[in-house]
Amino acid sequence: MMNHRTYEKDGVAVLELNGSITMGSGDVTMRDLIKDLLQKGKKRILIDLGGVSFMDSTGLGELVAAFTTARHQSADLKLVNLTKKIHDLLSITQLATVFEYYDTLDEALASFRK
Amino acid sequence: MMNHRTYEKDGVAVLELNGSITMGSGDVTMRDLIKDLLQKGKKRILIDLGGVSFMDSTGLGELVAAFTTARHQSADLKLVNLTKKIHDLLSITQLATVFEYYDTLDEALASFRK
Amino acid sequence: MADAPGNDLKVTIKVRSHLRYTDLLHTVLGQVARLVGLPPERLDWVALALREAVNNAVLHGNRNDFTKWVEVEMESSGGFLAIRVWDEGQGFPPEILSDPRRPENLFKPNGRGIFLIRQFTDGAEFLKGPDGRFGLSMTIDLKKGETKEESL
Amino acid sequence: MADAPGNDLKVTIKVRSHLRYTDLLHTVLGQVARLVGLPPERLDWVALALREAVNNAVLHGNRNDFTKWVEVEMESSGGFLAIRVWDEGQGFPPEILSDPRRPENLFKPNGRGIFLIRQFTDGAEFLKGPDGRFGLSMTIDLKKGETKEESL
Ligand SMILES: Nc1ncnc2c1ncn2[C@@H]1O[C@H](COP(=O)(O)OP(=O)(O)O)[C@@H](O)[C@H]1O
Ligand SMILES: Nc1ncnc2c1ncn2[C@@H]1O[C@H](COP(=O)(O)OP(=O)(O)O)[C@@H](O)[C@H]1O
Repeated sequence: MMNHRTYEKDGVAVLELNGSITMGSGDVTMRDLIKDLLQKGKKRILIDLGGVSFMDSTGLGELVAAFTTARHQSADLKLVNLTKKIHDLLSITQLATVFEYYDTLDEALASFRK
Repeated sequence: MMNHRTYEKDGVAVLELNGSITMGSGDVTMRDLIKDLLQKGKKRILIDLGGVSFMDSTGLGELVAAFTTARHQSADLKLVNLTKKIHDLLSITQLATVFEYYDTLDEALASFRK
Repeated sequence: MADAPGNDLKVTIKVRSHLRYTDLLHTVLGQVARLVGLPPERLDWVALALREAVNNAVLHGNRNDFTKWVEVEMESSGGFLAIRVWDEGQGFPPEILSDPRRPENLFKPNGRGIFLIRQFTDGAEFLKGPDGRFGLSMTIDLKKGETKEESL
Repeated sequence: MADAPGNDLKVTIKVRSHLRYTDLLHTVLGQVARLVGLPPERLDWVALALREAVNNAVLHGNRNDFTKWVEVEMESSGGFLAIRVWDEGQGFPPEILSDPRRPENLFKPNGRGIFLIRQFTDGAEFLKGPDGRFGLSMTIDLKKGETKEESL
């Protein structure tokens, strides 16, 4: 079951995800949520994965799709608060080389200001 | 998984049971615990079922066996803190007519003094 | 789940005949209950019936021989959940069952399993499988909110 | 459990081919893991492998036809846990699999399932059942504490 919450901080749209991001785990997909933010003209998007307890290949695919969709609209998409499990998953799949990610929200927000 | 704790209060040996009392749910059975108290010469035994979340026919059988074993040794065995579920089970099986049971520990302890 | 085949759930679980699997089967029932919409207040009681049936299959049916198998089917259709527990034994003549509420039975430690199954399900019957196996079939009416026993 | 047949666990679960059962199978694996002594830190990873295999069986193998079946076997012996996921499809030629870490694959949303299965189990192979069914067999070495990938 995936839950989500979006808020704005320092000019960055933060998408906070919680729960499991797996095949069929939510009515709304991460992809839809990102499309929605892009449609609202957001160019700086941060996905907070701190509350994500489980992710499968569908979840990874959603992350990749979010990334490429954002890039096509010249938006910046970054990640923050990866748990050890999610970090391991990104490393194993070498998606860690694709994403820009930060340990804390402050660091992540600061990175958009540079 | 069944857990237990025994203590003495107002001259009554209280056996507090917690968890599930089901077929194969514990290394120690209720029967053994009661036998142990009887061997120590206890004549007033109160079983506190407040923490028992689940009981099957084996658990009911253990209660009955505890009751008859106690009676054979002229000991008094009563029950306290039945949850709705346990009370329903005792009613359905008409074991409610066999046991003396009380809503609160104080009432139960007082009943031994009469 | 809008895209789910609402009344066509079927789960079959086959385990070695051993009491160590009773908890696992109870857990699976919890999941199935959620999927078929069993009223939550009935879950513990239906789980009790399942546990009694499984323990009987292991102890009486398969006589503690864990080279034998126990198979549990859970199937929902038309507003009913059917739970069938199969063992490799011969079954038993129903005449041996005696009401555990009768005075002469009240102080016996055994003999309440099938009685509880009948109380907490909306129908229980004994089956003989085509392969000779003994089965206990329990039916749950998913529209009923509380236990069958109205007189509590 | 002293009286348990230590290395002879076998659980078979058969469900209609639908994603709604993936969580149920995950839950069963959790119970089995406890019974066979899978190191707890591996459970999430093995569960991930199972979920990938089951989702593939439903989507690719049975092509979302929920009149078809998915069968999962979990069996432990000799310090290994074998998990087999069967569907009613034809399987696929392994040549179609491509390493998702290659630059041309890195930005694709799909194609990581089998790769993850291989990473998080100690052996994965494709099977053809006597009845023509396609199976994915995964082996877990219960003595290994962490995931196969040592280089993390
Ligand atoms: N699966 C079974 N196979 C053979 N006999 C059974 C089975 N289930 C029940 N029985 C018989 O029915 C009797 C009553 O069962 P039950 O009401 O569950 O009480 P208990 O198991 O405490 O004896 C058992 O003692 C046994 O003789
Ligand atoms: N059970 C199956 N039956 C048929 N084809 C399968 C099965 N599992 C996997 N495949 C094939 O292998 C491909 C790769 O699977 P996988 O690595 O899980 O990635 P994905 O499912 O994201 O495509 C699938 O796209 C499909 O063509």
